[in-house]
Amino acid sequence: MALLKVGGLSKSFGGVTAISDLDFEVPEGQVYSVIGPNGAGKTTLFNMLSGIYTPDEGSIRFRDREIVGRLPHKVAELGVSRTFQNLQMFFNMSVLDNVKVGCHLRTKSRLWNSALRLPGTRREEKQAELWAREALHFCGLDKYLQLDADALPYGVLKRLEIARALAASPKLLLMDEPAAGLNDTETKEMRKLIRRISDAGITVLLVEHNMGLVMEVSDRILVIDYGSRLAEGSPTEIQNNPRVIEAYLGGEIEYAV
Amino acid sequence: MSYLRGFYLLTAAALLLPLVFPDNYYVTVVGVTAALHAILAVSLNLLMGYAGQISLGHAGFFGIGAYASAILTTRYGWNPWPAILAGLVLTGIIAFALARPILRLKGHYLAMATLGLGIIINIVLVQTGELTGGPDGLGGIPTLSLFGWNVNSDLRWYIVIVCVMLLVVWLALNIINSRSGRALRALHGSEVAAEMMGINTTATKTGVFVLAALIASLAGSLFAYQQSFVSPDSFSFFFSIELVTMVVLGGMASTYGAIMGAVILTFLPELLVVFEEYEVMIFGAILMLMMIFLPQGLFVGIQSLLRRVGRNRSELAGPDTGEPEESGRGAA
Amino acid sequence: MFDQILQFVLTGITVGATYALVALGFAIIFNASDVVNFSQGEFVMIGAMSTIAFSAGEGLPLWLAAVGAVLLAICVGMMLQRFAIAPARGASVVTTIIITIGASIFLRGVALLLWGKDIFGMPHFSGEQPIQIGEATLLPQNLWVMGGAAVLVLGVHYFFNYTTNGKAILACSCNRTAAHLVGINVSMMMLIAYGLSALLGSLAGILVAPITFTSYDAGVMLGLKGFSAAILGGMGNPMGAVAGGLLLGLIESLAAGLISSGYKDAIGFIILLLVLFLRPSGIFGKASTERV
Amino acid sequence: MPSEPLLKIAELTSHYGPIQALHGISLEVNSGELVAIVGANGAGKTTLLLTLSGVQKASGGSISFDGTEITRMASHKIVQSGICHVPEGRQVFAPLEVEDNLKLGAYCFRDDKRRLSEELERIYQLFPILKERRKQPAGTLSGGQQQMLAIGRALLGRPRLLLLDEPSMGLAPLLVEEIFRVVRELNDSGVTVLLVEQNANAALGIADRGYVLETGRVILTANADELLADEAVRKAYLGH
Repeated sequence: MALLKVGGLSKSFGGVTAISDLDFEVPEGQVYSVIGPNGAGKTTLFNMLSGIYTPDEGSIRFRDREIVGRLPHKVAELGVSRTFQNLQMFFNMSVLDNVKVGCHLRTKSRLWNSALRLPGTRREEKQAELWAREALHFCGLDKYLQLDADALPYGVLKRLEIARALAASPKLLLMDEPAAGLNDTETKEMRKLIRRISDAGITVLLVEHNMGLVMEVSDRILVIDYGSRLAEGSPTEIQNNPRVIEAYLGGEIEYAV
Repeated sequence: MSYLRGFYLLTAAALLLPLVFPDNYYVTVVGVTAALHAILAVSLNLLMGYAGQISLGHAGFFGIGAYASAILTTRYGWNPWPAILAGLVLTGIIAFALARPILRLKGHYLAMATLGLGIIINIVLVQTGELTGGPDGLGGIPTLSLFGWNVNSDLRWYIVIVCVMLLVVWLALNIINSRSGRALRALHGSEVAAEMMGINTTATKTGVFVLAALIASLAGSLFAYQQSFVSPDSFSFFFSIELVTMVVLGGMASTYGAIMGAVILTFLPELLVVFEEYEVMIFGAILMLMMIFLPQGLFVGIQSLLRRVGRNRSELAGPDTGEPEESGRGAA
Repeated sequence: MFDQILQFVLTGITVGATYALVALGFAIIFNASDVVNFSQGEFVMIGAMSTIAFSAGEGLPLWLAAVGAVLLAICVGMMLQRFAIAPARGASVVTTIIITIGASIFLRGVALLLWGKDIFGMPHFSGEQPIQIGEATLLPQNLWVMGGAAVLVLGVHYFFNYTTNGKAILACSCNRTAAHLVGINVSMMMLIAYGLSALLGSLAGILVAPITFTSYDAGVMLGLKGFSAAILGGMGNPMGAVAGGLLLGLIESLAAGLISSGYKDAIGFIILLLVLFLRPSGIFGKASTERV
Repeated sequence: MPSEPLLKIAELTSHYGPIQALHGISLEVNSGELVAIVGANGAGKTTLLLTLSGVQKASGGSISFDGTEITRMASHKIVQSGICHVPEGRQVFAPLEVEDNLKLGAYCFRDDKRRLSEELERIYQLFPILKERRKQPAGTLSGGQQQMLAIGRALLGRPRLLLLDEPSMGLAPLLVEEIFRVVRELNDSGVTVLLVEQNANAALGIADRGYVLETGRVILTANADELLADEAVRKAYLGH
């Protein structure tokens, strides 16, 4: 069954087309990757899927509900969570608090209850802490619990962002270049983490430039170029598709040198 | 709770001071003003330091509270307590109505809009002379009384205002360490990410703006009763700037920093009086130098200094056991 | 009634011309360095106060005193850039705002120290014989202000459109990296921008001082008005800032005359708020869509 | 081999805050060569060029140009010494006129008016479309025209070494061909070129030598033809 159905999606900025008439479906429980050369429109796609941009045309249906027209926090309420290409950490907070923010939708207490520290709030606070610790543990971050986010190395921050997204207990996790800037060991760990997330029953939509990673973790791959679909299929199909190879390495140009 | 440990210390210190130094001018007179400033700075810090929304018009809400109490008690003979409430209601309505359009703005535009708002409020106070007494101000404001206990001495005012300050600090600390407080800090850290975590950023900003305005209004009412006189000068654009300075000087996003900034900026002029005509110049220079060399503020600066001293000491004592912290920082 | 309105318009244009110069200074610094300089008004004060000090105190002829004052203001502007703004590059908006506010308090403090709290007047440049235009009157000094502002605005326009260094500053403001890559000395351009901005502010102060008098804190309100005018016209557009200044002067003058003089400042700021709420890019600025 | 390479980079490292972008890069460009640096997105290619130009600070290692150490030199001094950079994504001065953009390229020689007009003419011959549009704001040009403008702007700085960052990005194949033809011609006329490209085949097709970059390191270097045939290049992009 398709968890996410995208149909006829288009978006342009000031006359420049970023995404044009794109269709695809993400089956529940899979790791589905979107790849394409730089500037192919992948981040724009993610921003539309999470409600940050409104598409010019088309529909995005998540669990049979329309996402287009909802504000990001309303999209999040449906069970979509995401990470960002350029880290969007809350650097003014501790590691634990960062992940606790992820529990925002699973808790309810309002400003006034919190201010007066009513008993319900305290109970909820304990619960949130439990969930946050769970998410941190899941991502292998237990030992950083007490630190401030701005004291962490880059590779750890990448995983922290995932822990925060997982704390929201999402149905669909959008991951925007989780391995960008990571070294080989960190990339390996990231690969394992993505697998674990998928095994936990969370559908993953992945944008990534590290092809080794993409080929290993993906169930299906969508290739886009100039904002539209170039190919779709299993990792092996994609790797042997001549159009994909040309899109990446470019066509050869003949010169009489 | 662990985050309240500092609060108990603050409470003990604030309440012990007048016992140790009874009838001391610096405690009961300057101290009252410092506590009042601390209330304002803590509230502004919720908005500015935690939620990241600059306001150069906070004195305006302080003024609305003060004048609401002053006018209702002197011209209409109200009891001071319902007058405080009326001030809060009025402030709440104004703040709520303006929050959305104002907080849609960012950076310099937000600064300018809040500054303009503060100036407009001030001009209205000056111009509606038949109500406010105009530039000459309004005197004869009655004092507060609590079940027959008249707040009529410096020491009693110290107790009342310090208690209110402690209450405000307690509320602020509770908020910061709760779901709502995390939402505030999150939208400061990254508005997009906050939205993606399900936080309604518009509603959160509105909420904290109104809350900060309400606390300022309460402080204004207290100020009116304590002084028994108000004039527009106390609520000018300069005072808004001074409040922002308190927050930034002490250290943004730290309640104790805001208190520290309030106390320092209240006592600094008392000390600078020695330098007479150099006072303004030194004040400006301190402001500039602090922001250039210590932009995170005094409180954080001192904290990291202490931490560094502490670390050196633990290194002397033997092999370091706090390895996750060290490895984390080392790699960064 | 018509003559009255004409009178308000003439006054409004004079005041507006001053606002325009301050606003132009704001816009130049904002575009070059992304800093809103809250000490812009202090350049106005320095111009007026030191001219008076050099001419009345040191006995220099007025024009020479004015030249000295402008040079002094330019030095102050460049020092502000070099020692206060440049070291804090990359700091948050709040930090730079407080730095410039600190600078403005500091400069005011120095002025207070040197000249005290007295209010000073300056002789009119060419007499005080009013000129009659219908029922309305105009002082020769008003013409000096309008004419001076016009010359300066044209000069700035020329500088940015017809000189290499003017264009180099524009290049820095639209793309700093690319400016580095073509070999522009960006920090030097920043100094020039602050110097130019100080020159405009101080000349505005000197031109208007004979009409309005001056004191150590005369810059505060003018600075705020100039900032409002710049936002009104659109911060991104120097000529928009000029138009915003004239407009603000006119509105204030008409409001003071026709509604109430007490509310004249308030009306200026209310219009500012309305512009910010409805069209944050300013009346003459280009509407920009914000991308995440 | 000629005595000294024109550009010699040794063990160069650079950081963005805590993130290390270059992990000790060494490479050389000889006078008159056209050298291509290829690699996938995020390999550090753009950072390398920005560090060469002094816009991004080097945290270690050294860069010497024509025998002079330029590692810590201010960017405008580097341009004066003859390294001109066509940045990624063109980065033209959008609100300024095309001709003003070009003139700013000659900023270091702004007082030599006569020579400036000669050189402008030369650029207009190379890219006639720019002459047609010379009074238009640069932002109104198409992507390909902006790329020509960016190259023209850099040429007016009288480069001895021209740095080109992703000139093919976002351009249609015909335009890519056109741009690469011009780059080849420039090189033939004596300008030394260091070309950074994602489009490996096109870049290696015109280059003399190439370097393959992966996560801030040089993983391979050889003559361009050898690299074109090498499986490792494909692997650097597609992971297998």
